[in-house]
Amino acid sequence: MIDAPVAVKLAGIWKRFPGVIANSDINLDVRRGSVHAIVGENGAGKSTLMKILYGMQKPDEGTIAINGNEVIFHSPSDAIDAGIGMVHQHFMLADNLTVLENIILGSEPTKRGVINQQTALTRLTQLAQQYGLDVPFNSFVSELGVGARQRIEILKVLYRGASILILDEPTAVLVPHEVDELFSALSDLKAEGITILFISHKLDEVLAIADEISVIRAGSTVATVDPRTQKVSADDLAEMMVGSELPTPETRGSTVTDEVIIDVRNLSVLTAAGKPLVDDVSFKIHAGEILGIAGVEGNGQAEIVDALMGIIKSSGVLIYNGGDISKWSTRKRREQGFGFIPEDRMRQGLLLEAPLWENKMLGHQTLKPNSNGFLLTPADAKNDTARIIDEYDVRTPSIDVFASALSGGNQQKLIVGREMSSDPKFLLAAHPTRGVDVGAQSAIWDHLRKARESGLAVLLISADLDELIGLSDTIKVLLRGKFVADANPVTVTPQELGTAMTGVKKSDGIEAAS
Amino acid sequence: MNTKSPSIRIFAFFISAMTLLSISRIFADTNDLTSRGTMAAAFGLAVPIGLAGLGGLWSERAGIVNIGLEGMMILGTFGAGWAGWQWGPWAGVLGAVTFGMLGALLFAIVTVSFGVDQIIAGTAINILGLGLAQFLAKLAFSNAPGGGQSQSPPVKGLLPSVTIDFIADPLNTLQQKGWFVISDLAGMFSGLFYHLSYLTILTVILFVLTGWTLWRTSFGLRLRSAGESPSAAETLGVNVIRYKYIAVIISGSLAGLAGAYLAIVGTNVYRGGQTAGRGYIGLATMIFGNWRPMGTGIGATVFGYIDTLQLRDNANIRGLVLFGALVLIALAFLGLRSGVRATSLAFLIIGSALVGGFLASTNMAPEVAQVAPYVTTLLVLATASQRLRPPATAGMAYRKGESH
Amino acid sequence: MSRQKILNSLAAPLLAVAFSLVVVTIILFAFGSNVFEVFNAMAVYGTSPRSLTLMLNLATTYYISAVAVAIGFKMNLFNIGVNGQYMLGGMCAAAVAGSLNLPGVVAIPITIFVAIAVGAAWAGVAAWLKSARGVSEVISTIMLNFIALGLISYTIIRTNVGRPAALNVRGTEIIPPNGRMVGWNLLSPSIKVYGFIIVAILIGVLYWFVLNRTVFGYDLRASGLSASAASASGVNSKRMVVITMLISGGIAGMVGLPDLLGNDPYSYTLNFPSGYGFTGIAIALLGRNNPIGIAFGAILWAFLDVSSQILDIENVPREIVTIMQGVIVLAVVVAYELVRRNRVKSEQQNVGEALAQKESSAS
Amino acid sequence: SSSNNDAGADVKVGLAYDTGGKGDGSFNDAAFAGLTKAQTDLGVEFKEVEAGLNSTDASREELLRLLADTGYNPVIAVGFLYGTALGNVAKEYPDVNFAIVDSVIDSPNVASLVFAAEQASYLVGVIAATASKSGRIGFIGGMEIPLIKNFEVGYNQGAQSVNPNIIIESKYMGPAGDNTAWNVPEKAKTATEGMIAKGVDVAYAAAGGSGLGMFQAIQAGGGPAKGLWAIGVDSDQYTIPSLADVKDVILTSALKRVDVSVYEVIKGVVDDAPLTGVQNFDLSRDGVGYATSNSSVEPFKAAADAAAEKIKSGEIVVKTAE
Ligand SMILES: Nc1ncnc2c1ncn2[C@@H]1O[C@H](COP(=O)(O)OP(=O)(O)OP(=O)(O)O)[C@@H](O)[C@H]1O
Ligand SMILES: Nc1ncnc2c1ncn2[C@@H]1O[C@H](COP(=O)(O)OP(=O)(O)OP(=O)(O)O)[C@@H](O)[C@H]1O
Ligand SMILES: [Mg+2]
Ligand SMILES: [Mg+2]
Repeated sequence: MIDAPVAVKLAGIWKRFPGVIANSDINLDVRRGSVHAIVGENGAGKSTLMKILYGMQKPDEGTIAINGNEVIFHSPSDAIDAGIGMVHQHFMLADNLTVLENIILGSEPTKRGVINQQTALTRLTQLAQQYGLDVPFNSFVSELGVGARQRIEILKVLYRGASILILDEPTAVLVPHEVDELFSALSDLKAEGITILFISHKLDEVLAIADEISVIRAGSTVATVDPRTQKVSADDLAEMMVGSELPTPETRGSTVTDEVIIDVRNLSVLTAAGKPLVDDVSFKIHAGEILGIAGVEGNGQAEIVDALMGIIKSSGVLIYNGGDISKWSTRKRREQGFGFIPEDRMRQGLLLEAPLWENKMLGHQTLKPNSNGFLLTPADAKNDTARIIDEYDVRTPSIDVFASALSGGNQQKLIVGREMSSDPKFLLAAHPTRGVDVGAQSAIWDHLRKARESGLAVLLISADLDELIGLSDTIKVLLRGKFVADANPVTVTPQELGTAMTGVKKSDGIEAAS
Repeated sequence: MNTKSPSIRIFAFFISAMTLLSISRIFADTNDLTSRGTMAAAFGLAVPIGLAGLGGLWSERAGIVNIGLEGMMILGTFGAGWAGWQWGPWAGVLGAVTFGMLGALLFAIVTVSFGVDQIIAGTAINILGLGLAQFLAKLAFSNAPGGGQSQSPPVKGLLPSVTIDFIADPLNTLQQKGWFVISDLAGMFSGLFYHLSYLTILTVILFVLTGWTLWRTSFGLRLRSAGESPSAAETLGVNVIRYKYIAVIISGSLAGLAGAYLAIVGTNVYRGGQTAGRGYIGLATMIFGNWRPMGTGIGATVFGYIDTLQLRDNANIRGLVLFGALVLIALAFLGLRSGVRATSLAFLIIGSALVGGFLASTNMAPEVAQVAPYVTTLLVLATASQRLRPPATAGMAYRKGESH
Repeated sequence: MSRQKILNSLAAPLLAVAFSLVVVTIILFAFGSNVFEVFNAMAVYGTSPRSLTLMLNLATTYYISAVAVAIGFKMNLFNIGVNGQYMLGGMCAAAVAGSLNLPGVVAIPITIFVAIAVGAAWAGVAAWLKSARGVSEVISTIMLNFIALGLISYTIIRTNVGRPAALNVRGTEIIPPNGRMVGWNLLSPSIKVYGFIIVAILIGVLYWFVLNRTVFGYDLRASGLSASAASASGVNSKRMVVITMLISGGIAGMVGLPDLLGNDPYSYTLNFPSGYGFTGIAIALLGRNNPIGIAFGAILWAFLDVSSQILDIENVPREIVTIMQGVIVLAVVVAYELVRRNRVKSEQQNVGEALAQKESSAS
Repeated sequence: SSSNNDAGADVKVGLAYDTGGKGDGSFNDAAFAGLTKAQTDLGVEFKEVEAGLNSTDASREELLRLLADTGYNPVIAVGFLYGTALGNVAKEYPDVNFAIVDSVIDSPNVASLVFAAEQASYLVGVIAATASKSGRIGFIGGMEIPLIKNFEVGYNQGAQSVNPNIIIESKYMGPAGDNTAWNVPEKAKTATEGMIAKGVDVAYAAAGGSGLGMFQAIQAGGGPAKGLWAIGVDSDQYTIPSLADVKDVILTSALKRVDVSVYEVIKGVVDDAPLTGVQNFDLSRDGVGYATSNSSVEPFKAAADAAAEKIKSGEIVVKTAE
């Protein structure tokens, strides 16, 4: 394997953006038929490097050689022609087009300009069977969940007959069982001699699948290791990446009290067509308790959160501090101590084209220090923003820059800081550390733990099962809008939890839902 | 009901509507409601609106909101008047398309290449189109015999129009019998074959061609992908910028063609102010039609139909009121059966009120007729449930290589 | 820093005006006019005291119209219906004002109130259609513009509200002198600056204050920047649509008042100027929905409109000014876009540098 | 220009049209005809201006003021929309002679040129009713403003004087205030087609540029060969170059001799005897009438002329709208 010829050779790649050097003198050899993993903290330059290889960006310096031939890519179509395919970190799909259209776009089988659907369908059905990538070809993408979307992305690449596959964080949104399916497909591909470049922040996955691992730090390659021959652990990798140890989300000791903060009874959310998305769910959270909800994305987590925030219509009773608040508006809920870290910060958490200090007011605009309920108090708000920037280590030159100028991790820190500063009694935290690097991750975990100690009730939703198990006092498993199992975070393993999420079977750490 | 196939349901729906229309015609005593002349004229008034709507559709499908249709249409009327006066009607059509395209090209440069706000750019194009057309008209027509500062001399000759007599005439005879439903159907279909301008035929072809191109060809898929997810398209090697340019330019040529219809078929001169806001109404029919050619065409035809009704005969509007009432009452009964109480009751009340209005009025103020097309549009939109699916990135600027 | 900022925000519009001058020069040159003479005539005529007064008066109207549009734009509502709203509001206000015989301090506020109420009510139809029935306000306001014309025509021709105002002119009862808001001879002895300019300035100040200093304004801007984020922050988006539309319509209702209360014939006639609504859209865009920007936009637009009067006398088609206005709008947005890109770039650069500094100081 | 007579060589005439005026083939073109006649006959110089789109009273006033200011005398405003504006300017320039069409301004230096359009309409109404075989005639109006309503009222009265049972279909192209109503010939065409479908065989339009649509519909319906006739307005539309394509269907036109009035105003200034006060251009002064350039109108002339005599003598009083 190690002796296989080099399929991709990146030599002396430099790429500079205004104010940052994304890649500085990167050298990388990827052997044919191998899985080559690339790891590095957020912003290390991984995606940039892959975009360069895929012709989306031009390197400032350096050369690319494919199968020994030096190439210059002007656009992705050049790269596609050279047999390269890329699955992007963020889905590159058009919601209002069908699955089939999304896949064949740009390489449609045509007869005098007219798309030959049948040809495409035949070929795709065969590909889908071969690699176990099952998707409904005639559905609109908007109707599908993340797992199916990821399969579409891979089919897109395979359909073009790529021999070199770039996968940029393909597992970030997948649950363990889906990850397994993906890996088995990757093994098949590898067996056919296809070369795979694989990026992930989940180091155990990397160790499980990679033939070679390159570590990128601050834009340069710092090491390339062979996990098959060299003994490396996740901790070793993390240390190479950031120069520090891997943080853990472990919480010590229970702070759960008897005081029920939030009591949800028979919560249901229906689609416009009357289909239940959340189906008669009940639970309680006490002061000082973190309740984790595990579940494959799209099983009703987002709807529970939105319903509790009063953003969408729901039925059922919501008791907060002993009073029925089912009729409260979102605003009233926020004023009375609901904190909210949304799953999609771009969509629900930020005003991208507004300065940081105005973003700091968002969700708390009726409260001190942002306003007196009617008039804004910008001076106080600015001071408080400066404090948050400082306390939460948000890296920015000033509080006047637009939120869009911050990196994802720093945006998230701002949101966490903002929500914690309003002294919430009940916090809804959805994927609080998604896409955030290890340093910022541990800081956010620290803040959650501290708040919990001081009596905060937290509803935690996370696809990161380590995080969920580590932080939660109680875990409930959500499937098709219903709680199907309870898990004891002290004993349950991520594998068990992941299995329970797909509704397959029960094991030690898992009990039937109470 | 639900088990029937869609085509049977559409047919049943159509026949029910025709039945109600026929009842209205008889009670309102206005045969013109479904006459061949009405239908032919309705198509005539619908064509410029429909073409503008189709233009909007092309551009929005590629992600560019085109408020500037009105301005491109104005440029089209000038191009038609000027070239038509010099070299005849077909040259006029070409002139209109060219002028519309030039407006669109400018629009594309600022929206696609510079990525400025599309609403602003469209508004600017409307101002610019108006100014340019009037400026050029003053220079070109002021001293021309038969022309004036804001009117061109007549277009040289007429565009031919066709009537397929052996279909149109028997149908028309049938219509004049006044038979229940049958005559109505005959009249409306007869209108399809009567006094059709070549431009009308071209318009129908363009609608069909648009649907076919956008949804059946690879060109169309790529163009739509530029409006649905340009970043995805770009990663698959689609030249998004090029497709956006093409879409906007086609959009402008269709708007120009709409102008040509007004200046060559609707009448035979360019006149300042001739577009009368039809670019905006076209945009409305496109939204009404859910960004699809069929829906846009229906929207434009309904609008043209009602405008024709009121223009041809005030009595028609009484028929229309009765028709609206009957439709609402029918919807109310259907709704009650499937348990949609509140809305059905509202429909029932409004419907009954309309019947009352119909019975009480023998003579309506002309204003009622004049605003009928606009009121009807609002009523249709308010009663129809709106499940619109605009292209996902319509209105957003797209910059190459900046997708995350 | 702040001077730099001012320079930056001025650079774009100035460049745009200059660019449009170049375009117009080329056009004029191509058609054989004496470019210098034309511009000179416009400048001389346009800066005479009379013209300046007319400019202020026209700008007053434009300003109100543009603010009405801008407040909708701030939350991505496209109120194309200002035209219908001001015409209907103006007619009702004129009818009421004409029937009142009260001292000005009472009559004028009543007139203004009626205009606001009617404009808001007419916009309210579109607001209801959008929030309750999901009808795009773009369509509904276009339709409502036409329907408003029908209503006005009906009222003035067929009801007692209308009466012959002069030979061949029909309109509402003439507003008695008490109810007028004529103004002052500030610049020229022969012509008055509309008294309503005070109200326009007030509207601008209020607009700025509400938008930037109140929670409501914050909610509104947030809704415009991101509807989903606003709703997660506790903004009731349907209510926001309704309120904003009502405010926009209320302001729009006043667009006709400067002319109505400040100029002959002190009556809403069937020839009342139409089209201020569409000009308002352009000016709101030109001024980037900013109260000061809109003021500059309105004054520039009005200056061009007024000074273009001389062109007929100079044998140049007056439409050259319309072309110029269109080019200015286009050029301004292009210039702003370039400035914006620059800003984003430098901001990211700053962020990058801040990051790098912290990193190096940390290690 | 070549002038046979240069008595007016030092007279500079300023003429202001309203928005989109010149080239309408009717009213404004009539004013232009008067102007050109004055140019050839009297050798005057002139300047034409036009109100812009969305003009206000203030902007119209400036236009007139500019003319007066730059030495034009007389200054003639074509259209009642200039009423308020001209009233103000005339006060400020007492030494300049002003004239306005279709409006009345009470000022010593203003000639108010008013036309008995209802009388002309009465005459064409007589012709229409006489020419109609079906007993149904039509009227197409631009907007239902008082000025246009007068045409309709006179037309109806004339037609009913011939045939009391006559049915008159009437349609306006838009609500009052909708300025597009003057520019939508295709709508006038549709309306006329509707009338023809109901049996109308003679139609009369007072709809500005939209009137063209009526001519086209009558022509498309078969025209004189099928007994269909159209009646024009203001100018003798049979002779207007831009209408040459459809002239065959124009039986006659109700004339509003704006050309005569404009010429008289200019002549008055040239002769140092400026016209002032209300100048009533009615039948007795030949200020209105009907056109006879299409010889097809011969058979109906007798009836029309008889009616004209009765109007002049006061035996018939033609009503107006208000
Ligand atoms: N188009 C761009 N313009 C400006 N800067 C950019 C651009 N793309 C990337 N960067 C910068 O380059 C650096 C490397 O980014 P890149 O996306 O490659 O990181 P990454 O290693 O993929 O991080 P992550 O793990 O978060 O995906 C980032 O810090 C970012 O600041
Ligand atoms: N396509 C792009 N165009 C412009 N700027 C970009 C682009 N991608 C990233 N940036 C800029 O690069 C910077 C970092 O972006 P990114 O989200 O990749 O950060 P990161 O380094 O991964 O940070 P974190 O570790 O906090 O997640 C930001 O300033 C962002 O605005
Ligand atoms: Mg990142
Ligand atoms: Mg990345």
